[in-house]
Parts: sequence; structure tokens; C-alpha cells
Amino acid sequence: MSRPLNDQPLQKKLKFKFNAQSYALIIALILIVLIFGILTGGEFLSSRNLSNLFAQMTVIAVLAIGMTLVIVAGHIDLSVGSLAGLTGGIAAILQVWFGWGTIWVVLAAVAAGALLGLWQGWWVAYRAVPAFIVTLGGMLIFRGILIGISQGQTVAPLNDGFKAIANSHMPYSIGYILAIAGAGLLFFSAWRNQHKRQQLGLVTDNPVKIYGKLLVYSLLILLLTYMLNRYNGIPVPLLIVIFSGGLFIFISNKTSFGRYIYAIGGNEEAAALSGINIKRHTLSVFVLMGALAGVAGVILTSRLNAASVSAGEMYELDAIAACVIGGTSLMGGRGNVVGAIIGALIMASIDNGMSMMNIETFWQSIVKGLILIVAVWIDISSKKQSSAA
Amino acid sequence: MSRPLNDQPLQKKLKFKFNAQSYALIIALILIVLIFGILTGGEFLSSRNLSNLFAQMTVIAVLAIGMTLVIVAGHIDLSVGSLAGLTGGIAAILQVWFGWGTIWVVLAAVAAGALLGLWQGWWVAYRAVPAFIVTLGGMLIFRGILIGISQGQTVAPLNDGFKAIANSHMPYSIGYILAIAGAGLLFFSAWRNQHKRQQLGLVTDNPVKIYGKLLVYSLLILLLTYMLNRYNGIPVPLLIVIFSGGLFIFISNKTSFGRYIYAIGGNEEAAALSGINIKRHTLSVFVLMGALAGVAGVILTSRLNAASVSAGEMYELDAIAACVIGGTSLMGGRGNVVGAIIGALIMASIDNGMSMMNIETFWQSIVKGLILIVAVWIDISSKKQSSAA
Amino acid sequence: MSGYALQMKRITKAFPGVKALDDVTLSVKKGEIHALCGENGAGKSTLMKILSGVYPAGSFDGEILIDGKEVSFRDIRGSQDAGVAIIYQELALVPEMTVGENIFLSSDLMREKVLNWNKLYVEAKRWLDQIGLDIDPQRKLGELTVGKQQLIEIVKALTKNAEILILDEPTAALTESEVKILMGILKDLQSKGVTCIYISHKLGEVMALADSVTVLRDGRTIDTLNASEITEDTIVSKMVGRSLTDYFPYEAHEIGEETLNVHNYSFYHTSADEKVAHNVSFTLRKGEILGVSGLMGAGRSELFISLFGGYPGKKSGEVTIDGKPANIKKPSDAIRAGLAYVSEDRKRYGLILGMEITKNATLAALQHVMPKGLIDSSLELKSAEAITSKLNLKAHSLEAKVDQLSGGNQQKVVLSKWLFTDPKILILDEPTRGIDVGAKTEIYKIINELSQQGVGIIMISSELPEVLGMSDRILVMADGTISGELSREEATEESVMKLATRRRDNHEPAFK
Amino acid sequence: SNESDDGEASSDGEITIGLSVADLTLERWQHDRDIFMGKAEELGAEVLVQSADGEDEKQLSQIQNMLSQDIDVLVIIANNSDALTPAVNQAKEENIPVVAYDRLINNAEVDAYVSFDNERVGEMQAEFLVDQVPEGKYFLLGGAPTDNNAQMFRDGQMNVLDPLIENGDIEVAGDQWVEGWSAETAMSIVENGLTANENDIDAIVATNDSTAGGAVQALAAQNLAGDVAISGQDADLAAVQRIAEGTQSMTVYKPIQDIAAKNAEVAVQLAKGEDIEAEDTVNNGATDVPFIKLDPIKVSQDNLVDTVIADDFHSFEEVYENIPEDERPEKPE
Ligand SMILES: Nc1ncnc2c1ncn2[C@@H]1O[C@H](COP(=O)(O)OP(=O)(O)OP(=O)(O)O)[C@@H](O)[C@H]1O
Ligand SMILES: Nc1ncnc2c1ncn2[C@@H]1O[C@H](COP(=O)(O)OP(=O)(O)OP(=O)(O)O)[C@@H](O)[C@H]1O
Ligand SMILES: O[C@@H]1[C@@H](O)[C@H](O)OC[C@H]1O
Ligand SMILES: [Mg+2]
Ligand SMILES: [Mg+2]
Repeated sequence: MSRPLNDQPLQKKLKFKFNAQSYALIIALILIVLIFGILTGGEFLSSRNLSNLFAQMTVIAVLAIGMTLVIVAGHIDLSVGSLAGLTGGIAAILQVWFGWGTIWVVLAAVAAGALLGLWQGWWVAYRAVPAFIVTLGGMLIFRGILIGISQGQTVAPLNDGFKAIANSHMPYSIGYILAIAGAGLLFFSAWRNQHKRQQLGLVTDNPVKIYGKLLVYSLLILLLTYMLNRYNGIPVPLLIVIFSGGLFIFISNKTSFGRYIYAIGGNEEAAALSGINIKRHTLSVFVLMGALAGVAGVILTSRLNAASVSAGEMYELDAIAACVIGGTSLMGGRGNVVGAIIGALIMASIDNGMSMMNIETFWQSIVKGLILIVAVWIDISSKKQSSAA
Repeated sequence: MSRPLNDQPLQKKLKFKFNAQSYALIIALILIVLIFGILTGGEFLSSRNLSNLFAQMTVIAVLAIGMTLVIVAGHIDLSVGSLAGLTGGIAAILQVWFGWGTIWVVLAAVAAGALLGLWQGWWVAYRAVPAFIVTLGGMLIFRGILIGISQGQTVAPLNDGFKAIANSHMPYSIGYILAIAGAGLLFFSAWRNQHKRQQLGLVTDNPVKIYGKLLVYSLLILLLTYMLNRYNGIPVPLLIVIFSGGLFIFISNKTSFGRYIYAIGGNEEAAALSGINIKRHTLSVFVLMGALAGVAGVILTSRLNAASVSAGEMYELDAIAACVIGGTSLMGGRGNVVGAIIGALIMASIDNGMSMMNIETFWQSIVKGLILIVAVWIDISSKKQSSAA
Repeated sequence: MSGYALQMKRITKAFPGVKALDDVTLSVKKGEIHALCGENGAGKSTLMKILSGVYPAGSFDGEILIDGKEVSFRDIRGSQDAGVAIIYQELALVPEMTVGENIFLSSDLMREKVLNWNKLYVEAKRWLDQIGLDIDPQRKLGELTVGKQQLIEIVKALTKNAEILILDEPTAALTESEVKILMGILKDLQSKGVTCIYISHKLGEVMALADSVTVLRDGRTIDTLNASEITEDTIVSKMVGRSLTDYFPYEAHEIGEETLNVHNYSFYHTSADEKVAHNVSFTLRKGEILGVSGLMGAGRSELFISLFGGYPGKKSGEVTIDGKPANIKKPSDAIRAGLAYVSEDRKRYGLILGMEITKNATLAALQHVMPKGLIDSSLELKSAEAITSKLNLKAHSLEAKVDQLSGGNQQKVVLSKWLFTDPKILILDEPTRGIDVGAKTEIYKIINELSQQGVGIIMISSELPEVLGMSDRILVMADGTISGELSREEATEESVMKLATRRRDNHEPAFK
Repeated sequence: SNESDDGEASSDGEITIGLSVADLTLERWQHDRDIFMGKAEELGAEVLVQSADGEDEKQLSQIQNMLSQDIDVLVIIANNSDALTPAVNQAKEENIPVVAYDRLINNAEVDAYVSFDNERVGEMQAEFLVDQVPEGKYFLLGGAPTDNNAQMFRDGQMNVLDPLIENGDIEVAGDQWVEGWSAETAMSIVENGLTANENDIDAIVATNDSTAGGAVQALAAQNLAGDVAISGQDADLAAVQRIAEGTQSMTVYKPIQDIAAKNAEVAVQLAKGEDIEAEDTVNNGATDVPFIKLDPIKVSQDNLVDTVIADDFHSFEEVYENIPEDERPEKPE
């Protein structure tokens, strides 16, 4: 053939494109953070507010993590808000009315979430009812059940152990240990990967670039830990988000299950023709989403030290918005967990910043709506530019 | 070549398939109606309740009519509830606070809806921001504006003229005249179509079958008119639904605009290369949706004789559900207005029937969720069966 | 032992309204390359989908024997485990995923609980190298051209080390040189004892490869020919039920005045920095058939899509139609100016798959069925019937959705759509891709007919015999420019290939 | 059309009451319903109950549906005082008497209004806080911006606070409304408010108990629970428990026993065509409505036993569940 198939310049451009895309999101986040920082005279960036911010984003972040997989698989889940409310209610009822211990209560909530996820997944996967309808139905059903079993009452207060889940912080020293361990892990896995690639004779990236990037990340992690330690320490709910996020990043990149989900969402027919079991995998996605809704419900109840019948209302929309802001395509096949977490952080920052500024509520609605549109627009137009480049 | 184009048996089978599909929906409706009829000891089917039922379905039906086009074009509109609330609020404010006459107020509400639709359409069509995000933003923005301009107050009461829009009925005689005219129109257009096909030498359907079907329809129309006349007459809002429905059926079947929307939703790239202006048509769809939200807002305010800041909350989900129940595919390219109206009727029947039975609220939620899922499942499995037959 | 690697006996399969297969029998000997021929819609793909478990046991009648043992597959995994690998006619790839992932999507490498990416990419690289493809396995598949994607699909099947390899029109999107690579691979596999079933409408390939040929027609087995019996004429006559004397029914026709003039035309990628085509100039006359040849990636499709207004990005140069400057910014301008463009990728750019045949056919010229400003559905049906029957479209009803048609018939729907616009200038991009010989001949006849009516025709094709056989004049493109022009008399395979492989830097400075 | 029987008890002699509840997903209305039904049955009436889940249009539809079921009297807990005119008018056309329960219905012929005064509730909240914290920084935590009542509570609060704000005794540290009365939103808002004011907040005017609950959680995280005065309303169980513990200062208890029973009585009287007694009237834009006014009660640590517990609204054990036995007040008989 006349031209080498793998002309170098093309590849470089591709690299750049990937970066521009993921950076746009971070740039949007930084912009929002800076603007609020300035408008609140620095308060927004105070240790204490950062701590609050991370605690405030957790429920949506946990839901968004699961939602990413659901959307990547080509579906949607409108029931997560109700489901978080219901599982949180179940947790509270079991503890307050029946005196169950915290561990059992948490397990029960997560199991209930997974079970109801299974039920929804069954309709979607094996009965081919569109997820929109199944989960809209679920939204009504779960809320109804919650009202029914709690008789409309707010169930409170919970045990200290349960309260601690969302309201405690890591001791400073452990915070630093975790941060350093995390950074170390990053370096180690990068080194191991480079090493393996060398052994296998694969192209290795420029070490300066790789380790340089990791250095920046590590410094950021340490800075954040320092900031949070200046206040009460790393909030435990943030650790839950990091842990669930890590788990789901692993699932989506490192397991066949994860890759199959991307394949199914990217081209269901091709996936089917490749022998992938569409139904079983779709079912599993909903089970995982349900379990995460259970986790979110536990955090929600723990944070409020109470479960109320309206808990979690409308969270589904926030969670979906977080995913889309984070670059997940509603057409399926494309999306990533990190983006969704950043999306949740952006959403929480908007709410937090405006409430710090004490803006009138109706203006908050309007501004939030506008920022949502503009943030996604920036992301999209940067992608277009770079993919056309 | 070996096989002729139009061999008869094949065509008949296709016809049957089409019918099985559209009948499934009607069968689901009839089932629901019968069950409630029995459970309420006939009350559900009383003239008076039918009259209520039709008045209760109008707002969702009007929204669902527009939503069909939006979804067919491959988008979604989550803002319609807020937009109906806002336009309804604008109508009330203009009349109650500024003393505008009813006609002007209605025009202003519809124009405001169209304008805000234009704004959203612009973001979707010309800025390529996913409709989900644009209209989620719109949902927040419009609700915020409503709270801002009404200062959180309920605006009431309106003029008699305005109140009449959703609360009056057609005199009996006019009701019958309309019914007979409608039936006549059906026959006339069927006859004209047959005639044309004959002239063009196309296969014509069996006249007994065609006119027989029309006869059944006509009798149904007359029966319904009779039932409604036994109470107060045909409710005016029902006429608005019929009129908007008719208009949009016409738009989608008879105009190039409608055809192009289906093409765009079916395959945007192919549509673009066929010379269709994607952006302009997408924009127009949102403008139409906005205008219909304006109509819905007017009906809502007229019905309550008041505009409140929470008006229309969550209606978007009901409207979308009505479309999906009616066979519109969330993937775009497929859907029809009649189905959406029937979908809205099904949703309203569920609410009405359960409230006639005085079931506890939380049970209503649960049962509604279940019926939603099962109704769509019946529809889908009937389609599958007939296409696999 | 029968010596047969595969026997399919009395296979019958019906879809709603269509009996796709009716008592079909297919016997394939061990280690042979067995070609499966038949018109569009004859049932070839359906038969192979039955073999590969897409249509599971129970959804059809008949039996399948592999190595003489009866098998029944519940799903695709079943056939994979029995050593059957298939390359589907429609690409079964995921554009959003990397090349490497796509290659191993259905393999054990991807079935491990925890994936070893490094190993996967090394393996992918090894397979790609083995067949001479220098593609980075970590690239996103969607960024490759259709041709290369097709090759990836082939690699994907090869990695399964199958005993029976089915290729359903693997070369539809390949260039001649790529076809040669593929043939090499197949011969190599054959020497290793792999049995192949090869489906193609390109009889040249069938002649070059096949040890035996089974011909299907209208869902029935017509005959199986052994090596000694295979000639193009026999295959064709068995396929269509009569003999076709001339595949390229070129008829001398009157060539009129100039209709399209393109002068110094250049256009850029959307990023505006890099030119895609550079200073292209050519003319087209009324009634002329202008062939456009070139290697894959020469920029032919993009040039004509750009001329048609379908390519974003800056452009420069003059285009005149019938002497008047044409300012074409978007496809609707082009249609109004009398241009029509039949895309090479019908599923993506040609059809609304979920729409009825009728509506697809009228989409680009809807105003023709709107006498009073509104769509007249009777007239629409009538018009669609007229135009599709001219093309001999086979469908059980014109109100059927396009996605139920076989590939060839889908192509005819696209053609119908553009013919319905009454074009002055018809651009055909790979018009016979995936089309059976009979239909091809029909399309050539239509091309002739149109040229006789004075329509200027541009036929982009990667099939040299087709270009040579049908064109009045041939443009050859290389690297985004026109590297030469040949009259019908001058044109031979050699002269065209010489121009096609000419590098731009030989005669032009590189793009800015 | 279906003529109803002129307010007389229907043919079988039993009275049917239609009770339209604004939103049964809130704890308080469940109490209302239960007590109302108990009292009505005692008086020999049957009750049909529907709940509108806080949606105006749904309430209208449900009232229409009840009217088609031959009820003798209609009792409405309006979700929105201004949005039910058509429903009441329809009832009037059919000669069915209408009682406005807890919330007035404007611009329509209502036969009786039995209620606490919503504005008065707001005043009580503010009065209590001002008593405790006469000078200082106040954080205003409004109700749902889309709830009509939230506006009325705010009006009442401002009646008390405005003069003090003007003379500088009280400084407003923040003013935020809580979407959907959500506890979690309230918690975030108060967290942010505390941060923005560096914990320098002396009182929080929370409009109901669920938002107060979220606020108390935010205070607890700063070890401020109990140090910052905070109001509430509804006497939800969780709230009176907080009052017992000292983390919430007060709630406004609307003796539901009274209001529910009174409404049931009035409804039965109207259904029988009897006259009702009311000291007051209130003009709703269409007519002077007989107003049977009930007093809401401020509940704080001092009078828990005499109010919610004495009324059997909550039991002594429930209320003091989280208080060690020896620190509990004496259990009443
Ligand atoms: N899913 C389906 N639903 C309905 N009919 C189908 C379906 N798939 C194939 N058919 C019909 O079955 C017949 C055989 O189709 P098939 O795809 O096997 O043909 P083919 O020989 O592969 O043609 P081509 O050369 O065009 O690829 C055709 O009439 C086609 O329309
Ligand atoms: N999706 C894509 N991403 C990157 N480059 C592309 C893409 N599609 C086409 N190209 C490049 O654009 C140029 C022109 O391609 P084009 O498809 O027009 O060629 P062609 O001559 O029509 O060949 P083909 O036989 O493949 O149709 C080539 O350099 C090709 O590599
Ligand atoms: O009692 C309150 C009610 O009046 C209001 O409408 O909603 C919130 C409740 O706390
Ligand atoms: Mg085929
Ligand atoms: Mg091409």
C-alpha cells in the first residue's frame, strides 16, 4: 500500500484530543470553583467549606457512579432517588423500631437495593420493557412502599455507629497515611505497567510525562488532605465515594463484565453477534445500581440521622446530570466514572457556592439551570473542536 | 424478476401485524376501563365520571402530543411541566395583576411558551447540547422565573372568560353536530382516498372492511357524545385535545415538516444528506412543544382558576410516559400522536379509577407504577409476537 | 466419516411474510474453500446465521452436521465453541472501543475475570502484524475507515482459530490490494486445514478462490459445482436462471455539452488547517459517464460529498453547473441545482432504516408528491411504485420497513430516492457494492438509460472492471488530487493503477 | 345530571363525608386523618379519604371524583387556598356543604372554616425565638418555595421580626428557602450558612420540623446543637424528642385532636342541615365564612408533658425515649 497506515502525526493529534476533552471538564470545575471563591471572598475555598462540600456531594456522587454504568449500557434509571429514600427508610426502621445493629442494617439496606434493582433489571433485560418506563414505575412503587411502611413518619434518631457513617472524619494521621499510600499506589502501578510493557516489547510512554503527571496528582491529593486536615480531617463519606468510585473504575476497565457493558451500549447487535449475553449483563447492571442506591440511602439517613418519606426526591435527575456533565453519552456506549464524580462535584459546588452567597432561592434555580447548560456546552464544543482537529 | 411486488397474502399479513400492534394499546385501555368499571360498581363509567376523566387528562394529553414530536426527532423535553407552570403563571399575572383580556392573555402565554421553546431549541439544534441537559436546565430556570415573578404567591382568581376555557361544556346540540360532522369527515376522506387510489390504479382495500371500521368508530364517537351529553355536554378542554391532536396528526402525516422529523429521528446523517435542514427542523420542534406547553399552561390555570408556583411539577414524566405507552420509541424515529393521546387517557384512567375507589395514596403509587410497567409490557410483547409470527 | 466438514440438510426458515430458506442443503468438504453464490435476498446470510447460532436451534427446520456429528446451537457461543467463526456481512464491531478490544471481544482473553490489557494489546498487535496491518491496537475503532474496519472484522474471526470460517461478503469495502491480502490469508489458512465458506458477489474472487460453489436462488439450493465445473457463466446462469451475455452493457451514446465544471477546487478538514483535496479541476458533460478511480483513502468520497455540500469545513474554487456558478453550501442547494449523491455507505448515509420503502424513496424530493402543498399519500405510493419497479426492487410490500430488505434491494431503494429527484448530474459512489450480478447489470442498464436521457453521471468505483467497462472517461485520484485522466480507449488496468499509485510529492508540493 | 339530595343524609340514612387531604406523605396529616375518621364514625358518618400528594390539580380532580360518589358534605384540607375555587363551586352547584379544614379556600362559597391561623404559627415561632434571643444574628430558613403556606408562615414571622430588624436588634445572617421541605437540603443550607458566618449565628427560624431536623444535624456537627435557638412546627415525634434532648428550642403544636374532631363535628352538622356556631367570620373574597378558630400552642421543654403528651399525641415513653430515666420529668398519670 502506498501510505503507511499508522502515520505518526495522526496519532499525536489523537492524544491531544483525548486530553483536551478530559481537561475541559476539569477546567469547567476550576472555573466554577474560582468564581465562587472570588464571589465569597475566599470562604468557598476554606478548609471547612471544602469539607462540607465533599460531604454534600456524596449521595449524588454514589448514585452517579452506578448511573454511569446504567447509561453506558444504553439505559436509564429514574428510580434511584426513590430507591435511596426507601433503602434509607428500611435502614432507619430496622434500627429505630427493631433495634438492629448498624452492620446488619447497612447490609439489609444494600441487599434491599440490590434486590429491587434485580426486579427492575428483570423487566428491562428479560421482558424488554424500556428502562425509562420500568424505572419510572419503580420511582412510584418504591416511594409508595416507603410511605406505606413508615406511615409517613420521620424515623429517627439512629445509633451513634450509624450516625458516624456520614458524619465522622478520619484522624489526621490516618488521613495523611491514606493520602501517601494512595499516591504511592499510583506510582507503583504506573511503574509496574511501564515495566510490563517493556517486557512485552510495547511502546512505553515518555517517563517524564507519566511520572510528571502523577506527581501533580499526588501533590493535589496531599494538598487536599492538608486542607481537610486543617479542619476536621477527611470526611468518611468522601472515602466511601473514593472507594465506590475506585471499585467501579476497576469494574469498567479491568473486568470482562465492564467491557461487555460498554460493548452492549456501543453496539448491541455487534455485542450479541459476538456471543455476549446481553440479558444477563443488563440485569447485573441494574443489580449493581440498586446496591449503590442502597449505599446512598444509608449515607442519606446517616447524614440526617433520620429517614423521611421525601428523602431522595429528584435525586435521579441530579445523578443523571452529573453523568452527562462528566461526558457520559445518553446514547450509550460512552462514559466514565471519574467524569461522573467530577460532574457530581460540579453540581454540588453550584448549590454550595450559591447558598454560601446567600442568593435568593429562585435565582439559585435559574443560575443552576444556566450553569448546567453552559458547562455541558463548553465540554461538547471542546470535544468537537479537538475531534475535528 | 421472479416475484411480483404486491402479492396479496403477504400484504394482508402486514396489515394484520399493524393492527395487532395498535389494538394492543386499545385492548389495554379497555381492560383498565373494564376493571375499574367493575371495581367501582359502574361509577367509573358514569356519564359524569367520563366527563371528569376527559377534563382530567387534557393537560397531560396536550403535553404528550408535542412530546411525541420531540421524542420522534430523537430528543426529550424535561421542561414541559415547568414551562406549563410558567406560562400558566404569566397568563394569570397578566390577567389578575394587569387586567389583560382573556384573548390577549392566552396569546401571550402561547407566545411565551413558543419563545422559551425557541431558546431551548437553539441550544439543542445550534449548540448541540443534549436536549436532556438543556431541558433539565430549562426545568430549573422556568420554575425559578415563575417563583421570582409571582413572588411565591398563588395568583387568582381569573375572569369568567378565562375560567370557561377549561371549565365549560358544549351545548348538547352543538355536541351532536360536531360528532356527526366528525364522523362525516371520516367517511368523506376515506371515500376520497379510495377514489384517488382507484384513479391512480393502486390496489384498493376491501370497502366493507374500510367502511365497516369507520362505522364502528362513528358509533363510538356518537356513543361518547351521548354519554357526555347526559351529563353537562362535551367538555371544552376535550375539544382542545382533539383539535391539537388533529393538528399534530396532520402535521406529522401530511406536511414535509412532519415527514422530515421522522427522518431526522430515524437517521440524522442520512436525512442531512437528503437535503433536510436538521437544525431548523429541530428548532421548530421545540418551538411547537413550547407553544403547546403554553396551551397546557392556560388550561391548567383555567382549570384551577389560579396559578400556583408548583403548577405542573412532574408533568414531564407523565407526558413522556404517555408517549411511550402509546408506542413512541425513546430512540427516536418512531411514534404517533394518537398513541400518545391514548397513553394520556390510560394514565388519567389509572389515577381517576383508583381515586374513585378511594384507595390509600401509597397503594395508588404502587399500583400505578405496576400498571405502567405491565401496560407497556403488554404492548411490547404483542408487537414482538406479531412481528415474529 | 463423510469427509464433509459441514453438512446442512433440509434447512427451512421463514420470517413474517417471507420464506427465506426452503429446503436448502449445503455440503462443504474438509479443508476446501466453498463459495456460496446467489442473488440479493437469495438467503445466503440467513443460512450462515443459522449455522452460527444467531437463529438458534428451534427457530428453523432441518439439521446441521459438523464432522458428521449432528449439532444444535442455542446461541452464538455454542457455534463458537464448536469451532465455527463468522464474519458477518454487517460489521459486528463497536466503534467506541479500541481495535484490540474489538478483535478479542468474543474471545477467551476478554472472558477472564480480570483483564490483562498489556497481554491483550500485544496479542492484537501480533495478529495485526501477521496479516500486514500496521494499525495501533489501542486506537478507537470508529476512527478507522470502513475498509480497515472490515479487515479488523476479519482479524477478529481469525483469532478464534476456527475450523470452519465463514466470510459473508468480506470484500465489499476493500480495495483491490486489500483483497489480495485477504486471498493470501485464506490460501494460507487452507494450507493449515481450515475450511472456509466464502460469500461474495464478486465472481472474480470466487473464481480465484473457490474449490466448489453452491448456488442459491429464492431460498432454494440450485446446484453445487466442483472445481472443474466452475465458470463465471455457469455461476451466473444458475444464479439468475438465465445467462447474462454482457456484464457491462456499455452502449455508445451521444455526449452533449458541458454540464458540470469544477475548477481549482480545494477543501479543508473542519479544523481548517489541512486540505483534504487540493486544486481539483474537471468537467462533466451531459450524457457522459465519468468513472472515478483511485485507491482507498484517495479522497474520492470526500471530494464528492464536499461538492454536494455535505462536508463541513472551508472550501475554495469555482463550481459551475450548466454555465452558471453554483453556490452549494448544503445538500439542499445541491439537490436544487440538479445534483444527486448515492452514498457508498447506504446504512449510514443513505437510508432511514426504520422507515417504509415508500417514504425513503420520496424523501429527497418530497415536493414531487405534494401537489397542493401537502403530502398526497396515494400519489406517493404510486410514484414510489413506479420508480422502484423500474429498478426491479424485490419486496413483499412497499410499505415494509427498509431494514427488512436484503442489501441489494436496500441499494435499490437508495437509487430510487435519488432518481426520484430527477437529477441532471448523478454521483454514484460505489453503486454496486454488495449487489448481485443480475442487479448490477440492471444498475448498469439504468446508468446507460439515464445517460441516454442526457444525465451526467459520475461513477466512483473501486472495482476496476466496472470502471473500465462502463465509463466514457476516467478520472484517477491519488492523495486528494486528480493524478490523471484517461479516455475510454486509453484506459487499461495498468494505466489506471499507475496513476492511482502516483504520489502527490512527485508532481506537487505538499499541502501547506 | 345527578342531583344530590340537598344536603340531607342519603337514602340509607348514613352520612358520607368526603375528606380531601392535601398531602398524606407528611406525618401530620396522617394524624389528622385518623382522628377525623375516628370522630366521624363515632358520630355515625362514613368517610371517603383522598390525598393529593401536594399537587393542586390532583386535588381538584380528586374532589370532582368524590363529588361523583354521592357524598353529603365535603371537607377540604386545601393544598393551595387559591386554587380550589372551581371545586368548591361545583360542590355548591350540587348543594353539598363545604368545610375548609386548616386552610381557608378563597373566592368561593365555603360554609365553615375550622383552623389554626397559619400566619399566627409564623408569629409564634418568631416570638419564641425573640424571647430567647432578643438580640443577635438570625438565619431565616423558609419552607418550600412552591408551597403556598410557606409564604404565610414567613409573613407571620416577619410581622414579629421586621421591627427588630429595622431597629438593629436583629441582624439577618441568611435567608434561604428549602425546596420540598427537604431535611437534607436544609442541612446543606445551614452547613453553608454556618461556614459563611463562621458559626456566628444565634437563632434559626426553621419553618417546620423536618427542616429543623436537618438544621439541627448541621448544628450538631459543629457542636452547636442546643446553643443555637431554633424553631419548628408540627410537633413531629422526632422534633419533640429533640426538644426533650434540648437540641431544638420549640415547635408549634397544632392540637390535631381538636381540629380534627371539630371538623368532623362541623361536617356532620352541616350534612344534617343543622346550624353551626362560630364566634368569628373571615372574608375570603367571595363571602364571610364562619370561622371556628383554634389556637396553636407553643411547645418547648417546659410544657411537653402538658401538651403533646397530655393530648396523647405522642406517648411519654416515645418522647423521652432518648433521655435517661432519671433525667425525665415525672410521668403524668
Ligand atoms: N430479520 C428479517 N426479517 C424479515 N425478513 C428477513 C430478515 N432477514 C432476512 N430477511 C429476508 O430473507 C431473505 C433472505 O435474506 P438474506 O439476507 O439471507 O439474503 P442474502 O442472500 O444474504 O442477500 P445479499 O446478497 O443481499 O446479502 C430476503 O428476502 C430478506 O428480505
Ligand atoms: N473517520 C475518519 N477518520 C480519519 N480519517 C478519515 C476518516 N474517514 C476518512 N478519512 C481520511 O480521509 C481521506 C479520504 O477518504 P475517502 O473515504 O474520501 O477516500 P475514498 O477514495 O473514497 O476511499 P474509499 O474507497 O474508502 O471510499 C483519507 O485520507 C482517509 O484516511
Ligand atoms: O404543617 C406544615 C404545613 O402546613 C405545610 O403546608 O407543609 C409543611 C408542614 O410542616
Ligand atoms: Mg447477505
Ligand atoms: Mg469512497
